[in-house]
Amino acid sequence: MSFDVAALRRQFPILGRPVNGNALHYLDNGASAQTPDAVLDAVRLYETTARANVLRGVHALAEAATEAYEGARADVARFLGGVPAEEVIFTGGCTAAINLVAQSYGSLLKPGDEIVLSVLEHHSNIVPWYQLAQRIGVKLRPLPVTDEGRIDVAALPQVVNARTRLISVAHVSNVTGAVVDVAAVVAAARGVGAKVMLDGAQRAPHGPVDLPALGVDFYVFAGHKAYGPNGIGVLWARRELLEAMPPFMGGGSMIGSVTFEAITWAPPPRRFEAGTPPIGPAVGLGAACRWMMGLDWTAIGSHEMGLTQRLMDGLAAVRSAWLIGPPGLQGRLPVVSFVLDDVHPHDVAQILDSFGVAVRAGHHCAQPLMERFDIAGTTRVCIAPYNDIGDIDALLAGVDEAVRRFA
Amino acid sequence: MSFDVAALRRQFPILGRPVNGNALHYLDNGASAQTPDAVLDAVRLYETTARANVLRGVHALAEAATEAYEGARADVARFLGGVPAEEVIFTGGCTAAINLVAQSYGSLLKPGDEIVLSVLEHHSNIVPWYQLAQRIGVKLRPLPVTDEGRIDVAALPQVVNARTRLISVAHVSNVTGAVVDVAAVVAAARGVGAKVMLDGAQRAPHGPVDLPALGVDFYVFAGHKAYGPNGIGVLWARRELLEAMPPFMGGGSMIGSVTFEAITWAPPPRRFEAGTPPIGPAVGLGAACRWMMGLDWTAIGSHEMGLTQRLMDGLAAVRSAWLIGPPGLQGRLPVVSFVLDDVHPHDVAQILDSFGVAVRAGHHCAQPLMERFDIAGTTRVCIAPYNDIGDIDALLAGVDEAVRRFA
Amino acid sequence: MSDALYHDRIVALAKSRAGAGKLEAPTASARRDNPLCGDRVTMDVRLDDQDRIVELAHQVRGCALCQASAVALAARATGLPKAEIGTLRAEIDAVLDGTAAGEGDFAAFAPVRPYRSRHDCVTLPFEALQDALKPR
Amino acid sequence: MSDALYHDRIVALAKSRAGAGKLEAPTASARRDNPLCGDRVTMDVRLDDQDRIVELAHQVRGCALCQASAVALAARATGLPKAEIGTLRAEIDAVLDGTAAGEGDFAAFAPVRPYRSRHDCVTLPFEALQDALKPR
Ligand SMILES: Cc1ncc(COP(=O)(O)O)c(C=O)c1O
Ligand SMILES: Cc1ncc(COP(=O)(O)O)c(C=O)c1O
Repeated sequence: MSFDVAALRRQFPILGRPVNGNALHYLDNGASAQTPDAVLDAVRLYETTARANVLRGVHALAEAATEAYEGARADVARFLGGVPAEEVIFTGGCTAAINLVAQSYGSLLKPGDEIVLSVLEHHSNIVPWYQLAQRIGVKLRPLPVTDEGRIDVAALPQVVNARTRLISVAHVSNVTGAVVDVAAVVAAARGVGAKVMLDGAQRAPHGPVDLPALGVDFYVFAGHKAYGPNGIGVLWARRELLEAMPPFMGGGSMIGSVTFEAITWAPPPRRFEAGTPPIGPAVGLGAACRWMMGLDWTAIGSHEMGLTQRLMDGLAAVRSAWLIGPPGLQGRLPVVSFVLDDVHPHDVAQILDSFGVAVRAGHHCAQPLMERFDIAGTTRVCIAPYNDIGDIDALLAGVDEAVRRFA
Repeated sequence: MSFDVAALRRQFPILGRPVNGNALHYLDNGASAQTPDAVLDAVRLYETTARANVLRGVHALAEAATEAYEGARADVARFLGGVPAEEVIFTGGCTAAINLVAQSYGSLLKPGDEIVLSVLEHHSNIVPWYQLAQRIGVKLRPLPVTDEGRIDVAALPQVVNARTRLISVAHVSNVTGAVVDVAAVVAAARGVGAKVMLDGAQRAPHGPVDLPALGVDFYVFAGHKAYGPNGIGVLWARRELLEAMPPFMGGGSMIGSVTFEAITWAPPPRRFEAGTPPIGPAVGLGAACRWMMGLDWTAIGSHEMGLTQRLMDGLAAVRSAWLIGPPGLQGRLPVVSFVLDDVHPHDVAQILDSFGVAVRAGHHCAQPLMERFDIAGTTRVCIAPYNDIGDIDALLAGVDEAVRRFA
Repeated sequence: MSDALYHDRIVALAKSRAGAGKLEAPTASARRDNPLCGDRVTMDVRLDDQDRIVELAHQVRGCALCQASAVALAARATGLPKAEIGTLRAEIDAVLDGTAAGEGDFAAFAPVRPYRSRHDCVTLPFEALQDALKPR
Repeated sequence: MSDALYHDRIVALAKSRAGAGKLEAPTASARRDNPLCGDRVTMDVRLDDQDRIVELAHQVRGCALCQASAVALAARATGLPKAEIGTLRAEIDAVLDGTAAGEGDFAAFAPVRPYRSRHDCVTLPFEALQDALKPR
């Protein structure tokens, strides 16, 4: 393997620190990825040399802060395939970005309009639409999930119709790792004049996204899952859409003028960035995007898929283990969920913790998907570029111990 | 002066760095304060030893992250006078906190209900209410401002009536530095059964706030103005209010259960913290609150007011300068706005920048107040504990130069 | 170490499933969910006319700690006056706080103390039972 | 250094207020605000029947750069065909970018180049004039 995982690991200070006396095997990357020195240093540099409020400060620090913030926007725009920077909006997180769309774009919808969501969506891509449905009477239409844990695009014709305004689905499932067939979704939407939003929370951590090629209308992702800081997320949307959308939150910097009688709105992206934005976190996310753009994702892809295969082979040898998700490596990313007969996921995760292995257990904020498979939860392994064979083997050893203990 | 400002300054790495070859005289603290080593180190420690997603992770890092995050909530609760930690909600910023109240508490209001705001409010405490007024037909009632730049509490009886549901005003004006007469506002509200919200953005940077003594219902402030990171703000509200309020944003961690048919909400504070919260920024804000609680605010108060007096004396000697705000030191904090005849605030600020002096110039997101005084903007000086006589004297020298150049 | 947490008595309690099931004609019943992890406990109780718990059955969709806790609670609660359930709750809280050793099988939960995210797993059956016994 | 920015010619232009005021009977007029700083420029123009700018007046509530820019623009624009205002705009943008020296008083704005937050101060009068000349 040409990819030097040991060198990459050295960029992540946390990976070198023992946890409770064990080496850390961090496989909970889908919940939050770890962050490299490049990001930590960029934020510290900002905080100690350029910290100020952005926009309209005429002093040197304010100019530097504005440059750092707008530079981060340009970095994100490049990471997303070279979209115009003005189409990139910084939010407090992926959830905040989806809420922005649900409230702002949603306010343009009418009772009886329909929104299609899949059954494998994260709660963050369900609850804001449910709130919109409660508020203005749009209808939510669930798109089913196959036995392999994929969004069933074959069912699109039954679910999408002339009343469909938006199809909002996960680019990659945070439970099964399945990559959605974007082309099929876009084709179905275009057929009825609907828009498409992709929740890229689990896709962005695996390298640059070519939005122009995908042909969608909205894209969102979270900083902290993409090696950046907490408190920052991204909404990308086509300019025409943003220009037609009313603001979400109100405050400083998003206005044209303010009197007690009338207020006018600034153009995008400022219209959607009320108040002081998360400048430091945005600077960190910009650094994370630059860091990701500097990696060889072909090599990392094979590295990640090699580890995924090793994991799936290992689990196949455990009699009581079964996968929730695609059985192979096609059309997926390295997010793997499994269930052990007779051992609850929390107990699996707790025993893994005693081996220094960090995974997530539970419903993963995807209760409708848990119902679809009639399970309470899964144990989930999410592989990042810095994971190595040692991480997978430690996990498999822990699974053996869990089975042994509860057998 | 018993207070050792030089020692304090050494805790702020940015203050020791020259800007464009000048020593930095940072007096733009009202826009964003600088951040001490204690905060930078706390965030770095979190990122390199405890970074994970919070809530329900069973592995060691997730436990550590949850402890750090909930510990920060407890720190903020102590900073706010020992309120219950469950009444403290972390948001993306002060603006986001006000929007939360306007959308959530606001959704409980009826057409014809009235909200009282003062004419000196920051746009962040006007626009969300304007949006609410547009949406559901509540009425906004402006509370006038005196010639000294204070909220005119004597006018409360003319503005507050049986239809008033909320009085929302700045604890301290971000333009004039005037501290509002909270007792008068609370008394007027109680007389008609209205709630009181204080926008503490400009108050929190000047030390712990005794909320139980103030007797208000909602309090908000921003992390970055209180020596913490960007991307974090605080809403405090009484438990009964929070329990009666519907969620604002929807997403992970704020739900009871989710199906496509029905969703139930978690209790506060989680109900209002959808998605992954700004964990790192919250940890930084917790550290900032602990740092502030460790300072001697009596000594700092005299230090800040000594500098304010020196500034006002210096400006009094400039023939073309006049103040927008209280002329003395009573009932104010060290936020000082001034105008020079014949020199536009931006030109003042630009010339000050060439002396290494950072101030803010413009309308300060307070356009109704600018109209009240019929000015386009002011030059604003905001003093923090780490400012010293050198900062004030550099500012005054710059003002002299501005006057000379444009005279 | 999970060896300490999942010691033999806890595993044995969880596996025993003692008291698991449904009652034919419960006097009261309550279901409690933990929305954070999706765990769910249903408690059925039958009271006699002196408000004494004469029978109790639990259905647990949860982890070993939750299973074990339901079993231990059922054993201790059966035969007690309804009013004394608060005392059992206080006892398990004290065990988790480290301020009491706990009687009988409640002592088995002492190793959970440092695992704060797992405390709710242990208390969920108690909450369900307390809900079931609430006056309505 | 602000010495470089506020050099004598800029200050002189700003103070001259040449062309400041209102027109009695403008052919067109437009106001432009900069919402970020509250600056405001109103431009009145009178065109002859060949769409040539015969008279121009500006009211500026803004900084010295904005004042100076309005004065310089008014001097250059008066007498020009309406269609050539775009060329003036391109010229000032090039001065601010550092890609051209600028003719006459436009050259005075070259020192603004490194102060990116001030570019809008210079271009606001141009935007107001372009607005005023837009077909409607
Ligand atoms: C009085 C006041 N309220 C609210 C805000 C908004 O704070 P933020 O921009 O951090 O959300 C500010 C700061 O700009 C302020 O000074
Ligand atoms: C697919 C998916 N969408 C949305 C989210 C929400 O992201 P955040 O919690 O960072 O707002 C997550 C992560 O939890 C996710 O995995």
